[in-house]
Amino acid sequence: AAGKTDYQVVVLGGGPGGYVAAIRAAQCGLKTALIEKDSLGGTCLNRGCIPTKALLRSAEVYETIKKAGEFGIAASNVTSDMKAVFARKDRIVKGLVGGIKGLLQANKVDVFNGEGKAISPNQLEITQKDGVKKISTEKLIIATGSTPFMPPIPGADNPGVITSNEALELGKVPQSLVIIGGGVIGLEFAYMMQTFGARVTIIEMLPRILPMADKEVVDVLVGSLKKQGVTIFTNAKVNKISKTASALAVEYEFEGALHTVEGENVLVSTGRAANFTGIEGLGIHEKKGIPVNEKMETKLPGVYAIGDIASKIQLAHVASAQGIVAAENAADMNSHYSDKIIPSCIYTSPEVAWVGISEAEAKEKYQDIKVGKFPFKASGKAMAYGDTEGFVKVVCDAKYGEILGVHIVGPHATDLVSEGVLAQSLEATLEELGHAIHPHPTLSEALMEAAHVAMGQGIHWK
Amino acid sequence: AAGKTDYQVVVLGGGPGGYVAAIRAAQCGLKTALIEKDSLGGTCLNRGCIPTKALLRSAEVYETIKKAGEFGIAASNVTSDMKAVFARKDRIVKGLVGGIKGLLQANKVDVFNGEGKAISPNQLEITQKDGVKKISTEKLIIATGSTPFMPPIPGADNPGVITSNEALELGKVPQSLVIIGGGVIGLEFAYMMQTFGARVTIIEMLPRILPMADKEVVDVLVGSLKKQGVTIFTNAKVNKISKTASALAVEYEFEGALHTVEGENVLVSTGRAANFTGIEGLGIHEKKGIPVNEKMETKLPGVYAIGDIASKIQLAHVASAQGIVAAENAADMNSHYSDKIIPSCIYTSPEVAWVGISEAEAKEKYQDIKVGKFPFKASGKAMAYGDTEGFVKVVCDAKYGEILGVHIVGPHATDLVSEGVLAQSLEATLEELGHAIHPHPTLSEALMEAAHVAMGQGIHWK
Amino acid sequence: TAAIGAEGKIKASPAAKRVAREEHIDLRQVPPTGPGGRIIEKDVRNFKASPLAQKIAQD
Ligand SMILES: Cc1cc2nc3c(=O)[nH]c(=O)nc-3n(C[C@H](O)[C@H](O)[C@H](O)COP(=O)(O)OP(=O)(O)OC[C@H]3O[C@@H](n4cnc5c(N)ncnc54)[C@H](O)[C@@H]3O)c2cc1C
Ligand SMILES: Cc1cc2nc3c(=O)[nH]c(=O)nc-3n(C[C@H](O)[C@H](O)[C@H](O)COP(=O)(O)OP(=O)(O)OC[C@H]3O[C@@H](n4cnc5c(N)ncnc54)[C@H](O)[C@@H]3O)c2cc1C
Repeated sequence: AAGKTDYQVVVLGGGPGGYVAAIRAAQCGLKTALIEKDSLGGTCLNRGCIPTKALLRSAEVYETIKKAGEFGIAASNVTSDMKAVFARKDRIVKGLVGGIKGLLQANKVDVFNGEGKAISPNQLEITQKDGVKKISTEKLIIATGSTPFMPPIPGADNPGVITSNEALELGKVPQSLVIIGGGVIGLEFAYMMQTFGARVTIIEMLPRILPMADKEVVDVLVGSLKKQGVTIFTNAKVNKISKTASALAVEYEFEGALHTVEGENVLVSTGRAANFTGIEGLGIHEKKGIPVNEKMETKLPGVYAIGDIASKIQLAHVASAQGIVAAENAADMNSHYSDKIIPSCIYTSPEVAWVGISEAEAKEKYQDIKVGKFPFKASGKAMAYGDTEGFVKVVCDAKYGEILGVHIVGPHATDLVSEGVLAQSLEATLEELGHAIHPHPTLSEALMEAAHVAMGQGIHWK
Repeated sequence: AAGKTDYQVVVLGGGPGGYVAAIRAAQCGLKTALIEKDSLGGTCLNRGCIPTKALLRSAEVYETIKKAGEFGIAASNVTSDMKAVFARKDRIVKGLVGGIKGLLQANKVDVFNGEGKAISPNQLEITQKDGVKKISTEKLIIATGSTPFMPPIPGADNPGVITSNEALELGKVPQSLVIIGGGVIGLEFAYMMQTFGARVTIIEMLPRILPMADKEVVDVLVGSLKKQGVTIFTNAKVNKISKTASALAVEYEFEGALHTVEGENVLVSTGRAANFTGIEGLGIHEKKGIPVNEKMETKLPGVYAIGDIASKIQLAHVASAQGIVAAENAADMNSHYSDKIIPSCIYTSPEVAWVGISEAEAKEKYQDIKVGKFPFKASGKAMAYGDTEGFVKVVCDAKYGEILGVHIVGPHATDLVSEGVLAQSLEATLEELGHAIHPHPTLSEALMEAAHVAMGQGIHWK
Repeated sequence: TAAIGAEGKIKASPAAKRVAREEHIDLRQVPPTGPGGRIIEKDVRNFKASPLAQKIAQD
């Protein structure tokens, strides 16, 4: 029942927050439009989740072939054709972008190709190739996402200093790469580029890599990256980047002294900044993002904000989940978002994934905890698979057996963690996780075995 | 508190049923002995789950390399060294057998190497290298497992006609292989041998392959095996096997006519027979196995039977789960086993895994069902991974949204199914599965998306 | 409405039990909405805010 306005909902920004919100809004029966200035799918599909995972899979295939001898398979002249590797990535992205276009059409969402600007909560201006268009709406969902944050490092404007955006378009592997910022994005590029032959150095300002993750898990990942040849400095501060004859020199402070490391490229991955273009006029944003309540509504009634622009946790699945909540609330359905049970994944080798709180945090918050750890080296499937690094760790409170965190490093970690997500969502006990009959031989048995260990009843490990 | 008898529990048979039962019994504080005549780990570890998965992984690596070009990786002279492939399998088995020995020691289980015979429920005779030993026990857990069942086919005694036992020791790939029986074991060998270059024919008596599995899932697997080159006949009955000049000829009836197919080897995989050696005297077995109640107790109080000898479902995880239940009951803990939520896996490519009942069975049992199917071709992770065949299907009852079955065919299916196991164990609803925030981009999202589809709210698929 | 299981035990998730203890709520009063009819954390929190709970607290 529109009538007074052109649309019942307009979604600004077509990333995994925006396009999902638009589809769900349309499914709820609302007349919906989506405005996207660039390519549908946003950062995630075009410059984030998907292209990185496509490249990482090529790296994994390359790695598998290089160790094929272990499996009794011989191959010679193994080489990576980086043009083909990047072209494959482009094909996958293109296919998925086309898919999203089809989904929006099938759900009868009007898509505007152009830059949107909110004049008021109900009025938008769209700058398109052929001029400016105005549309009106009852409700507005803001999903303008984020862009790479470039810290004010002197010399960061040198050619060859890149962000993830450019790294995904390199089309080749640099001989050497200095990565400033050892977050998830930095680590994934480090693993991939090192595997393809670059000499990679990571410089991280914080005292440790991934402070929000469980320390033991990070230790395994860091140890493995180092074994692969990646150099990692933590507690190191970059002062400047300068051009040398053939490369870039990054100067940094480490343990009280100045050092320099050279790289053909320098990748700056120090976080992402919310993108306020088009919504400044509404006066609802703060420095870091747009504050929202658990209905994803901003301080303006009927105006919602979702995804990287609204969330402390900048992840695609968070953006999509928030998009669904905002769309349902726009349709007066009273939906809520909670960030209590949000999984995080790192698609390196070994993979890392977790949900809930770390062992250290659990110790702090709960008087008494139980921890069960099951190493993949004790897993028959991991042995058959040929990848026994890492473990599954289950953290729970000792009194009620409430599962507080599931932390995984090792093969298929990013797929295995979903069982932990479901366990925590359903408020399962340790016993319930341990008694669910997991198929043998699988990697997922490790979750069950870790639960057994936490109960003091470890079968294949103590 | 033993005293009158040598042991509180004796476990007969050291497979995944028996050794797990022994460990759990010891953990419950019981003085425990385990009798194994052959190698610890039983069928599963020595001639079943693990060796097959080790060989299958080599096949997967070989397949990956052969299609490496798709990923931008070039390699030449790709060959499989079957000696090395089988040697790797042997190494893995040996490592795991050693591990089990260590676990039994660590749990203070006395292990007797020899053939056990139950003289009475409390008396056992063990024939060891150095003579016969007698031990007495309060309680007995029978876990003597099963051996390949050889149907009375004329000519089945020809050299070259083998069971899975011999197939795992072949050390080479035959040029051609005829597989009689298209069950899980037959299918896994078919995929593996075909990948390594054998010409494989499957002859199955039943009208369809895997009648207990969801039909759509089987269709994908069968289609894929055929595309790989495997020939499959269903509704076909083998009459005899005879020797030709250079091979074996299998004569079978198909669509009213007699046909012959030749194979260098013939693999008979037509099921497994319970192994009663050592327990005939107790008078508790029937033709197909030993009947037990939900405490895994036989009709003789204090005598339990677990695993392949007691179960209609012959799977290692069932044997282990039953072993834990029997051990706990031997320790007077009142434990129960239910076979309602037992996952099944097939480690072919594509992998197949399911838990619960099929769509057809659900339609029959429940008036009104909802089904949600999400194909991997719509999954960003599956595209990046380069394997988009298959789907996840969630079957639930329409009234309460109770999840009745989760059926998966495609990449990592055998790991993904565990989330379905947990969902059904916790009696999760469709909504709960759909609302759990799955990480992006992962294969496990497909479960969530299938739940969305079943709710009529598919985001990335309708 | 109480979620009493087969053995007379209250069916409640660990998180529900924790919150009930922290908030001094009697789980027997809480209507369950969780899987298989068990009490989950949200039920306890909703119950705490409900008029019935406040009345019980006053008694
Ligand atoms: C290298 C990299 C790897 C990543 N990997 C992962 C991962 O594996 N898993 C994960 O969960 N997350 C990952 N992320 C994060 C993920 O991409 C983001 O969290 C997610 O894309 C946020 O979604 P969004 O919809 O909020 O914003 P975005 O995806 O940033 O989309 C915003 C869209 O809005 C458009 N837009 C902005 N302003 C306007 C305007 N005024 N008019 C019209 N259109 C506008 C933009 O063009 C863009 O398309 C990764 C990010 C990067 C950079
Ligand atoms: C090729 C193949 C592949 C398989 N793959 C899988 C799979 O992937 N997943 C899965 O879940 N299942 C699989 N199975 C089935 C699985 O192996 C069995 O279900 C499982 O091993 C049964 O365990 P069990 O302990 O009951 O018996 P068994 O594993 O058969 O062990 C019985 C043990 O008892 C010993 N024994 C018997 N009698 C005596 C006696 N009188 N004295 C002393 N010792 C005795 C035997 O030597 C043997 O070691 C597979 C089977 C085969 C053949």
